[in-house]
Amino acid sequence: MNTQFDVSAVRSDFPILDRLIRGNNRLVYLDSGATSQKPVSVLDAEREFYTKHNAAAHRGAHQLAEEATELFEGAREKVATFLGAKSEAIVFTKSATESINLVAYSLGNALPGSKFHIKPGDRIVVSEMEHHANLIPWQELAKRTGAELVWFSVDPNGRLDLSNISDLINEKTKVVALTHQSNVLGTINPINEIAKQVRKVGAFFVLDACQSVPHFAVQVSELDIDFMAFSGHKMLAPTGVGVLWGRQELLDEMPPFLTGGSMIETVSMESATYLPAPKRFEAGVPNMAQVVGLGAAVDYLNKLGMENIHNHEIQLTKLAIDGLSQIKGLQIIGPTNLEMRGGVVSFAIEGVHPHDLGQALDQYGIAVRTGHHCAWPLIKKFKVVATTRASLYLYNNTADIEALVSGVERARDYFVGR
Amino acid sequence: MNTQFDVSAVRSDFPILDRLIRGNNRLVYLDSGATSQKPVSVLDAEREFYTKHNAAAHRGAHQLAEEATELFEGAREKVATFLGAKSEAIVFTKSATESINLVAYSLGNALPGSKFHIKPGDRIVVSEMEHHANLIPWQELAKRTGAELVWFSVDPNGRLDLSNISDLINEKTKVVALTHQSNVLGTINPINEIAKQVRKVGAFFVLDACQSVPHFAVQVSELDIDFMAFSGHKMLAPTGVGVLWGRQELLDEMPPFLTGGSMIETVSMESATYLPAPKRFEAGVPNMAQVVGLGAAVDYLNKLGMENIHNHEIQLTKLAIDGLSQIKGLQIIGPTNLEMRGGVVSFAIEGVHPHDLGQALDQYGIAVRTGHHCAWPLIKKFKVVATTRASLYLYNNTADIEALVSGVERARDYFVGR
Amino acid sequence: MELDSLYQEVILEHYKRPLNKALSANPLVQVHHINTSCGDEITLNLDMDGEVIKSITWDGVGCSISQASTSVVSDLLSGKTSSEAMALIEEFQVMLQSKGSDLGNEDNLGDGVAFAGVAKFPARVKCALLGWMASKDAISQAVAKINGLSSEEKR
Amino acid sequence: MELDSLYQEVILEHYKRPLNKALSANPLVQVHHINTSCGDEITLNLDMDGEVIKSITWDGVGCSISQASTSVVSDLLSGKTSSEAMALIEEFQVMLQSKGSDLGNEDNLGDGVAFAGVAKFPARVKCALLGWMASKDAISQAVAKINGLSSEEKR
Ligand SMILES: Cc1ncc(COP(=O)(O)O)c(C=O)c1O
Ligand SMILES: Cc1ncc(COP(=O)(O)O)c(C=O)c1O
Repeated sequence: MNTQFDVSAVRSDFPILDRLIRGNNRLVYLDSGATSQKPVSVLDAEREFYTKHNAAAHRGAHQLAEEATELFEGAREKVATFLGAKSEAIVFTKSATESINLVAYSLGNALPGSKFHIKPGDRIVVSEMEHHANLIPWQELAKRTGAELVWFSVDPNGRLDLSNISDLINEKTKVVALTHQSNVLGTINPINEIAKQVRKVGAFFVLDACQSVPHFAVQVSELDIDFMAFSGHKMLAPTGVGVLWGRQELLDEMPPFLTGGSMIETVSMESATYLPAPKRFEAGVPNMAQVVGLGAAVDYLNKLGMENIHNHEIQLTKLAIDGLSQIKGLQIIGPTNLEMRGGVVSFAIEGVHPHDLGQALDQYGIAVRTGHHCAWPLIKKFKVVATTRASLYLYNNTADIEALVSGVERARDYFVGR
Repeated sequence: MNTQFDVSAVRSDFPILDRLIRGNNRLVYLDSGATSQKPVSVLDAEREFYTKHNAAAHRGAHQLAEEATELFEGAREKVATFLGAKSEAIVFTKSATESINLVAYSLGNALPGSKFHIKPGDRIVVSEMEHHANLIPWQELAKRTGAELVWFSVDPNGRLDLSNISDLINEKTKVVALTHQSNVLGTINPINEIAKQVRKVGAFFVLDACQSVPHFAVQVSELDIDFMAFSGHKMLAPTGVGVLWGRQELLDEMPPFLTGGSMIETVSMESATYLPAPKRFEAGVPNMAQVVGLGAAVDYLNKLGMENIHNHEIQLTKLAIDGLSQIKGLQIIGPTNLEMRGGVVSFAIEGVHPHDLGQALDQYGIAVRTGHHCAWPLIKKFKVVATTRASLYLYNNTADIEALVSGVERARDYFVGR
Repeated sequence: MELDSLYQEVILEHYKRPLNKALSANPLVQVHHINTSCGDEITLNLDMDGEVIKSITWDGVGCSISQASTSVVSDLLSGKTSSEAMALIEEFQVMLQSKGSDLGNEDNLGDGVAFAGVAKFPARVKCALLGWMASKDAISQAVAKINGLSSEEKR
Repeated sequence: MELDSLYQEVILEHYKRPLNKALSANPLVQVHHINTSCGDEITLNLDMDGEVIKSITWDGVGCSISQASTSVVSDLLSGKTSSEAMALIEEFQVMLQSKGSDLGNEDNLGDGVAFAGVAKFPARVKCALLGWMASKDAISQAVAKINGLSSEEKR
């Protein structure tokens, strides 16, 4: 396997991997697409913040407040560097869900005449493979503004059908919101190819990067997009922190979303004026410890190298697809070739409901996710009730994949007989 | 002092209190109104979540997901019990700021015909002593809906002027949003007295409990209100978690705010239907570790007893007010009697700018906040540029207050001479 | 292996050969229930003979627990009066919410006691309840319908 | 005590007896700046004599750092050309953003070097810059005005 990547050293940084499950089974954690595990360095960074430097950032001239501010803003710089972005363009939120809602609400708050204003007849474009977090906020924005919601189809191989791109993205289109990598199929979408059409019509391109930023190098400078959202908890960081990156000139001009302390310029009883980004979008005492933890997570990822992480995952993905494909009655839902694809493998087995499969795997210590994976329209499209999903990360090893494949076989035998 | 309350035992639970500041000064932390320090038990609860049970709550049939769900929902029960509320009425947010914005946006999303709909001519009532977090969201809602924003005045003693209550809260009033305790003045407002008028006109009563819930027993069953917001980080809990309590029947009917995963009932490409509260308002993978930490914070507060905590703080507040009042040129901004008042003491000294005072105090190891405390209109009302604020919590002791009083004296001498 | 304590023989038996899984024509009441956390769905038809349940028939997709449990309830309640049926549903629900402490009374619940083990898996309780909650809903509707009819008849 | 390294004698001196703290009548340019993080405000008047700054006068409320610093800048820039003034403002700004490594050139900045210690207190840098940024703004406006006038005159 990958020589630059010592997975057993990596595993020793994740205390939870020593847990025993349902009796005496070692934990085989294949649910990182839902949330990742955390290395000790991230937990230590958070704890050190609380035990040495805790105070309200940006709100006090005392030493602790100064230190908290430096740690908080230092983490912003780390995240910015990680993405090839400017610090001022990094907005901290609680989650990708908030980040996407932020953009949708901000656009919805723009008044007629503003370039952000959405009106009846305008068009918002999504796809059939969106996570609910990148679908429902746009449904609601469309309802609030009278805009029309249209979407790309997904073909039977789990790829976006781009054949009607210039019908979908036309001069009426104001927003195109797509996922970078599908959390169900593993498909990676050709962003810059789509961006050409988005640019042509002058729409805003919003990228859901929840399943890409944690797994391979994403540089906003190389992506022709306007906004990008992701969550910390899927990339080794604590729960409760997300990121919105946006083009600086857009962020500075957009109407605010959450309002309150620390984002204002002046306030009277009647009205207020607002600071530029990122403060404009960070009302209230921020999730400081979680942001500091995210900074430590970025350090950890950088130390291993995103290239190495991606290669490692792809090798394991190949093993998983190859192994699972041998199982009778098993259908992979999503691309089976490794081109433009990440480490998420969904599947269905004839005669075995995913819930039962998941339960059996759990009994063997294997954690997968079953259900509609917050992408119900996609699951319906594939005409299954639900799927079982194994999603990989940097701490998984070949033994995990072997356990998965043999566990699925064993479960299949249990429910449908040999 | 209070015999049931052993402050030195309490202090040993807070590792940060051992920090030395600006050389060799012991930390005198008097900025808990901005954010509180955290006891070891809260930090341990978070860490244990990550190292033993971390998984996406409500999203998987595997053992870790089950455990994460139990811990997350268990914390909700703890918070509910703490407030005398039902679990289903506790919504977890990232902060009080989000909680208040949630209510404002949800009302703004209600369509004509709904009892939540706000329209031109309707009225929203706030007060001059609101924190920006409970002022600007209502300014913005008023602007979006065409409603009128009006406010209670604050009298020179720092109390709400209720003389025109029936003018302000009249049959046009849809929302009354007030703070329970002022974060600048320390004033505790007579909520149930005001609630009578709110009930008479059938408006919604939103309470900003950021400075009350951490400091004295607050039972929603005894308050005639509809919504209540507060932040975990001011009550010993981690950053990144807040609470919205609401009357169950209102929460279940109100339009959602953030949309995405885990809050849906059914989803198609065109539209979605939503679960009842609390899930309705908790889109996305939640801030699980922070919520678990908040549960541990509630345990800690319960162990000490809110009554004891309040008594302890009030005794220290008396010491502080008595000591500071002796200083030449010092004016307390806020009530000087201890009736309906909490442990926040703001003041101004002739000839010494609060920034300079705060800086000098910091040099002696004393952390206070200076500025407008996110309540700019209130500060302007008192015709000062800014104030210096000492805000107390359960870990403060008489030595802290003595340090404050002598520090202020020393600083005054430094800048204006004896 | 603990898996067997969840998937008792009788559950797998009902799953492989479900009872009453063919919708009756022209039912008195039809209900449609969804388990929103996973997408499992069932349609359930109820016919009554006066106070007595004549038949419960159903169709749907779901895991072995929800399918088997619906098979069991459809069989168990046939021939019972509506109030007997409601009491049994209540009894089953109590068992499933007991976290494993209530093993169920086989005299009353029949094959239903095989689901006692499910109570230890909180995420699966909803699966086991799907058919029972649909039955409860259908019976309430039927009772309301019959009372409505009879009060109309009285007029 | 470290407090003295921040509050140098000369700063307290300027704070207690600020220079030019009385607004001139009918200024060429008037600007109003606010430090949004604390609410400190100043109003600053600028008058030019051709290319040369004739006077900077001001009024406002603020901490000793912002008051003293405004006093210093108002004195330092009088008699300088607009481009000399802009260079000095730049030099002062660099010193304040150096986190304490740049102690400033007294030949250029005069009493301004007393603020070198402020650079070690990030929360106070904005206070020290308030009057300087207001001056910069006023000078730019004055230059634009004069150029506008002269180009109008040329027409
Ligand atoms: C009275 C009051 N309301 C609202 C807030 C806002 O809380 P947060 O910043 O945690 O959202 C605060 C604290 O900053 C406060 O003191
Ligand atoms: C593709 C995708 N988008 C959005 C989300 C939402 O992220 P979160 O729940 O952390 O807000 C997820 C994960 O749940 C995801 O996989």
